[in-house]
Amino acid sequence: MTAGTPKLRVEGATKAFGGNVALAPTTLALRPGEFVSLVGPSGCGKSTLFNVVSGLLRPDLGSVLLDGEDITGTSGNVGYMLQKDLLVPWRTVVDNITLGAALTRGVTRDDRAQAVDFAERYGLGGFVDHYPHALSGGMRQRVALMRTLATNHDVLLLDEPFGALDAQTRLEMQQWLLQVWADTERTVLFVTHDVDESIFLSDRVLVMSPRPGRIAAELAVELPRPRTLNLMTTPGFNDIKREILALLHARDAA
Amino acid sequence: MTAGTPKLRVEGATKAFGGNVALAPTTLALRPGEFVSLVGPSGCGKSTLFNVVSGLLRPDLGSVLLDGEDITGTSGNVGYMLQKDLLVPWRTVVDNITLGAALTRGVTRDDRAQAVDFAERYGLGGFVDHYPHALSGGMRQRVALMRTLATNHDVLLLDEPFGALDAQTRLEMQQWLLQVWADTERTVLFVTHDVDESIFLSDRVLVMSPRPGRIAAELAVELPRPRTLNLMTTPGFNDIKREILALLHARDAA
Amino acid sequence: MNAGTIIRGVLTPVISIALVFLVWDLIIRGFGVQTFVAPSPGETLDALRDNWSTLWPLALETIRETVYGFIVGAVLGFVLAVAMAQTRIVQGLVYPVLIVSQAVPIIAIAAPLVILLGFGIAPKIVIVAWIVFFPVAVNVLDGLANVDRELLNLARAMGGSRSRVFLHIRLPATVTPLYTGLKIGATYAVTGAVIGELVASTGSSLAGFQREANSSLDTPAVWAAMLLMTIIGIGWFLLVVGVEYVTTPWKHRATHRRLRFRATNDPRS
Amino acid sequence: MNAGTIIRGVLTPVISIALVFLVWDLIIRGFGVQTFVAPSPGETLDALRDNWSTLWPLALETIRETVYGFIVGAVLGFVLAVAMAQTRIVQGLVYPVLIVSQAVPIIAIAAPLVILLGFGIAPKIVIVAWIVFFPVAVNVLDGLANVDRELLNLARAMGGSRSRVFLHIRLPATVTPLYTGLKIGATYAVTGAVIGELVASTGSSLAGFQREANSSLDTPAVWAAMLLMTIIGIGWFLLVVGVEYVTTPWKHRATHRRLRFRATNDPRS
Amino acid sequence: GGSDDGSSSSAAAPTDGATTAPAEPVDITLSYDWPTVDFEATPIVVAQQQGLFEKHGVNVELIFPPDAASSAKVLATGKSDLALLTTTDVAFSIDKQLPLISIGNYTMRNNWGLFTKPGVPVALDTLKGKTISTYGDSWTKAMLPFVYQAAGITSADVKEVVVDWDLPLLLNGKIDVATNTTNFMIAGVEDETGKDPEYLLAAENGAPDVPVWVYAGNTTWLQENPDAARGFMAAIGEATAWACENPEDAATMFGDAYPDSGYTFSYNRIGWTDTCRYMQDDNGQYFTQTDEQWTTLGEALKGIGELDAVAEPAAYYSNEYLPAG
Ligand SMILES: Nc1ncnc2c1ncn2[C@@H]1O[C@H](COP(=O)(O)OP(=O)(O)OP(=O)(O)O)[C@@H](O)[C@H]1O
Ligand SMILES: Nc1ncnc2c1ncn2[C@@H]1O[C@H](COP(=O)(O)OP(=O)(O)OP(=O)(O)O)[C@@H](O)[C@H]1O
Ligand SMILES: [Mg+2]
Ligand SMILES: [Mg+2]
Repeated sequence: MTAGTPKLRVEGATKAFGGNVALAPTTLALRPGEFVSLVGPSGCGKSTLFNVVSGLLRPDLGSVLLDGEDITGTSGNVGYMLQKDLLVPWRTVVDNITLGAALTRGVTRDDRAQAVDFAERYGLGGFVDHYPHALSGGMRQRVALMRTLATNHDVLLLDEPFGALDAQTRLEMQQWLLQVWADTERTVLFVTHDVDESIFLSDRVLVMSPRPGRIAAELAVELPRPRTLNLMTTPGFNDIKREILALLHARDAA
Repeated sequence: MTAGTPKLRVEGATKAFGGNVALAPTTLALRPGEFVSLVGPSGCGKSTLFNVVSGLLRPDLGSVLLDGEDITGTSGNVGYMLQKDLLVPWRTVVDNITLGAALTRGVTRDDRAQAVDFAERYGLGGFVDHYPHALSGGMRQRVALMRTLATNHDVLLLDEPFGALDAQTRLEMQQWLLQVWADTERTVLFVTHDVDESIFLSDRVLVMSPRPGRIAAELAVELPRPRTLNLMTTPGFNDIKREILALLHARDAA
Repeated sequence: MNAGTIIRGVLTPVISIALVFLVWDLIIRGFGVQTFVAPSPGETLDALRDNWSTLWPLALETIRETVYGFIVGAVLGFVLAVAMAQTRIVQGLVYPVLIVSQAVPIIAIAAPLVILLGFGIAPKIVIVAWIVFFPVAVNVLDGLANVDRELLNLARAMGGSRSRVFLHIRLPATVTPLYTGLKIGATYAVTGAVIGELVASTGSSLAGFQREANSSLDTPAVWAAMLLMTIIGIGWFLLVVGVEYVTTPWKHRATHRRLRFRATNDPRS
Repeated sequence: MNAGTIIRGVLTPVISIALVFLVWDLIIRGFGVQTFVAPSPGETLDALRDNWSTLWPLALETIRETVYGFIVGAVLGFVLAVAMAQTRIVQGLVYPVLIVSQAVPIIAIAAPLVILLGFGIAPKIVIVAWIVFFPVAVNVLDGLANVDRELLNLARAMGGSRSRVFLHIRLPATVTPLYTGLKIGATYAVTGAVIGELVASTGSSLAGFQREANSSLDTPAVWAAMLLMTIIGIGWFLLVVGVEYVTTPWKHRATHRRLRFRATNDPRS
Repeated sequence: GGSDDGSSSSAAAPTDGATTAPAEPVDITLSYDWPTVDFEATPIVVAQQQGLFEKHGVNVELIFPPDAASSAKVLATGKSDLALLTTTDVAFSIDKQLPLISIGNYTMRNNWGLFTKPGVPVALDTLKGKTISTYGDSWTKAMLPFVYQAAGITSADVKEVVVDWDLPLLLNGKIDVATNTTNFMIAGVEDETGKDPEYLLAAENGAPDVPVWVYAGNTTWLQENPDAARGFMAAIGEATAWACENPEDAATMFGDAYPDSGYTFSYNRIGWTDTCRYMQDDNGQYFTQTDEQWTTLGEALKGIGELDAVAEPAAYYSNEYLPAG
């Protein structure tokens, strides 16, 4: 792997269900450690793209490359997280975090130690032996993200991870995610419907067009890091937001 | 009733659950035809206030006045709508819209005609005989709002009505609500966690403080109507948003 | 209903039942089981045909017992569930009794019932009702408990009286669990009627026919009666399934046909 | 467990059962029912005490039959559900057979079973299993069908093999419905064993004792046996409830005790 | 012989013992000793068909109890006026103070015994190690010990199984020996196989020769309707005598009355014919009961612990209602 190889590369990936094209040929590349958001109308194929990258779906055409290696149609190569936390109710926090290990090779003492370490570090220290039902929505999403981190994949696919949280918790989680991301140096592809969120988190925002989905525009977010909530009402932020909203709501704009 | 009488007046309403004060003494007044939003952190007592106004809860202290008349603790005086659409699965769209009549006095031919009329007028003309399961989330929320309108109360309490919708649908619904509101000249009290939404819709935004909840600040939104999405990225809008965010996140602001 | 649904809904069960008969036949032939021990499907069907004129009136009587008992049980279960749903205390007190009632071996209470209630249809109705009321009560109670709290609050906020909220919200919400309970009850109802017939029949009955056939070692006739009982049970089950389908259009149809109303009120017409 | 839970969980059922006995007593006294028709609770309990040394060994035998049949039925139902969950076709073919199996009046198949299997424990096991497997199969199948699709996708995306996903996701998801099925099965299991005993048993049995007592017109002893059968059924039900409570801590506890692990790994220690 | 007590009828209206037909026949409900009908009902059927009941001023309806042990309860609760019962039923009923009393023997002798398949001999010295079926009833429980004693064995030397219906199990080889009465077992085996079973009559192998079945009445009803009871017995007496002289015709008559009974003509004929062998005592007498038969039975039941005390013979029976002559 040379220095210039993208961490993740999707090369002309296409997917149709029946005669219904969910994803038109799509190409994108993420640099190592980059944080990229995808926004686009409902049903434009964002989750389909994620399913292709994660190996759950095999694309009709095109390929997925991780560190330059073809991983098309194989699963277990990237971390994946969804809007629903999908915690397993009968496993404690630490057992949920180590679920990836249980599903692939069996949980070791080290996996447990790492899971406890994650929990301690990111605000769940007192809850490692709790069952999910005893946690709040925000805490559950934290556990879900730690589970994704614990698989130790360099690339994380986060599909509207905060979509179900209330606005306040959501803002807290965004800041927390940035902290985790900075610590662990992962490469993140992030889907959201919240334009503020996409700008606040990302290095780049990709805007997808309605069906059949493809990447219609790409906006670099050259705002300083670390970012705080104040950023959201700065003119620079606002300019990007206006641009994205215009792209998304071309038809609605008066 | 004199011209100056507020449509709705809450006078020092207070509510505690056990020793837990959910709502500190709260006073507010809505002019006829006014659109007022309430924002505030989770658990600050917004829904409790709504329950007091709708008569579901009797306040420990204070009173609720509608057109100057005391309605404290009596239900059936205002329209009420929640984040969950709460449509009744075994009733068709038109039967859901007339649910209020069924629950109070029996559905008449006129109620049906009015319900069909609402549905036709607000984009559900082809769906009057559909069951809720055959509708999309946005359509279901429209039906829920029409059900609220069909009770023919002057005051509508809307508790995060669009909280469960995706961002695109949400923007559409906001514009649709403004249209319905303009048509029907109701007085609206609206709860949301989305600051953009509160500004976009309202004549005034009330910001509540964390527990025990009370109204900490009031901001007039003197932006022109009718409003379009473009408004959201104007400096005037942004100024109000900054102010509200500052009030909400005093502790987070860096 | 499209072709796929028809295949899944009708053809598969038919094939499935055919397979049961095939396996039954193979067992009888394969192990060389004598007819008086257990007859083959063919012998059983022959016996069913030969005894049809005797069996059919008896089957009608069994159906009558099943229907009455089923109705009594369903109503009782429903009323009990509604009563239990009113207060936690009543529920706490009645629920254990429900469970105990089902743990009582029903064959053991049948004889005392006959002595108390006589030889008519009464003890059979009690036994069938005893079996049917339980799944109905448990399921309806579940349904009532799971009505969305927020929906109930909304209905009250709309000014709905207790009785109207019950009528328009809580009651319709019990329909689905009610049918679940009725389907379970239907499957077991005939067994109840048969137990009742076994212990209390002045005249002849399906169970009596079976016992007599058994005494005279006419095993094919015994099995023919058993087959007929099973068919009645399945028929009853299917009837409930059919009634459910027709009375709950919102589960499988997008729209409700309201032709009369549309014709006079549709502004587009 | 706080005081309120204890009252609701233990005291209410006890009061409730006491009320049953009271009502029973009132009926017997109120209507002047003679002892030989139906005894009062007091007479029944006296008979239970007087015959205890005879009844207890018989009860143990009934419990043995119930336990074996229960285990066979539960395993069979579980395996069947897992098999059915694999493909729509298998499910479509097997499901109707399940329903038919329950519509067969069980008392009608008991006699042929004895001829086929003899007087030992085998026919009782078959009958108990026949009753128990159905709720287990139906509930577990339901549980398997309702595992969150997205969770299964996620598990696959994590690189989980089919067998590991089954072991860690699908299998644990059946625990709750499995217990629901087992509780229903437990309530009816004793009835199954008693039916088996009635048709034939080696030497004495609880059902045999009951028949003998009946033939010597000792009605209190008949009811004592019936009470004992019911108690066994309820005991079995409560045992399942208890096992469920202990084995599913995530339903009622906030945390899992993992003392060994915490002691060695807690960075704060 | 018989009871000369007579006190039980002293309160009733005096009669001269001969029954005369009143204008209105008295309705009588008779509870059978078994949940379903069989050839033991032949005398009742014959009396009904030949108008003998009407002739003696009664009208009889036959009903069937929920189980074999409940006929006595049906009688005692007044749901029937008369009943066909086993003598053990009567013994236990008196012990439990049920208001009923035996008014006439159905059979006069004990036809209970041990049965094996055709061609498989049964003898006292071959019982050891055999599987023996019983119905779990008190009669069998009372009689078996006598047979075991005669054979010099105990119940531990055989394998007793309790069954619901012995014939298929016997013919199928699942049991070696069935316990039953001759009329039912011979009829069943002969009807099914065309051959006679081998059997060993208990009364000839250590067991007391006491009647198995009796007619019994509810005491209250008897006190109020002594003439009807006598009328009933008189009609039954004539019907029994005729039916035992014409077993073929009687069996045909039974088959006509209960066409759906499930039994063949030959089964009914064989069974009834065998029943007749036990219906008269050595003097050719029907019905008449003795103190001795009840004392013997009571002692036998006491011997196996089924009864705590044997009552006075008069508590069990009365010959008061027997037809004159
Ligand atoms: N398994 C499937 N079978 C058939 N059609 C599918 C399937 N998965 C997705 N689709 C269709 O493909 C299109 C894209 O769906 P996708 O879930 O990728 O959209 P999305 O951008 O994630 O939408 P949202 O923002 O609502 O999550 C939609 O029209 C959807 O109905
Ligand atoms: N019925 C109740 N019993 C006890 N406590 C209650 C009840 N209803 C609300 N509370 C408490 O009162 C406080 C205010 O709740 P409320 O639902 O009004 O908040 P909210 O502002 O609507 O929050 P959210 O934004 O999450 O909807 C919370 O602490 C809540 O736990
Ligand atoms: Mg998606
Ligand atoms: Mg709220």
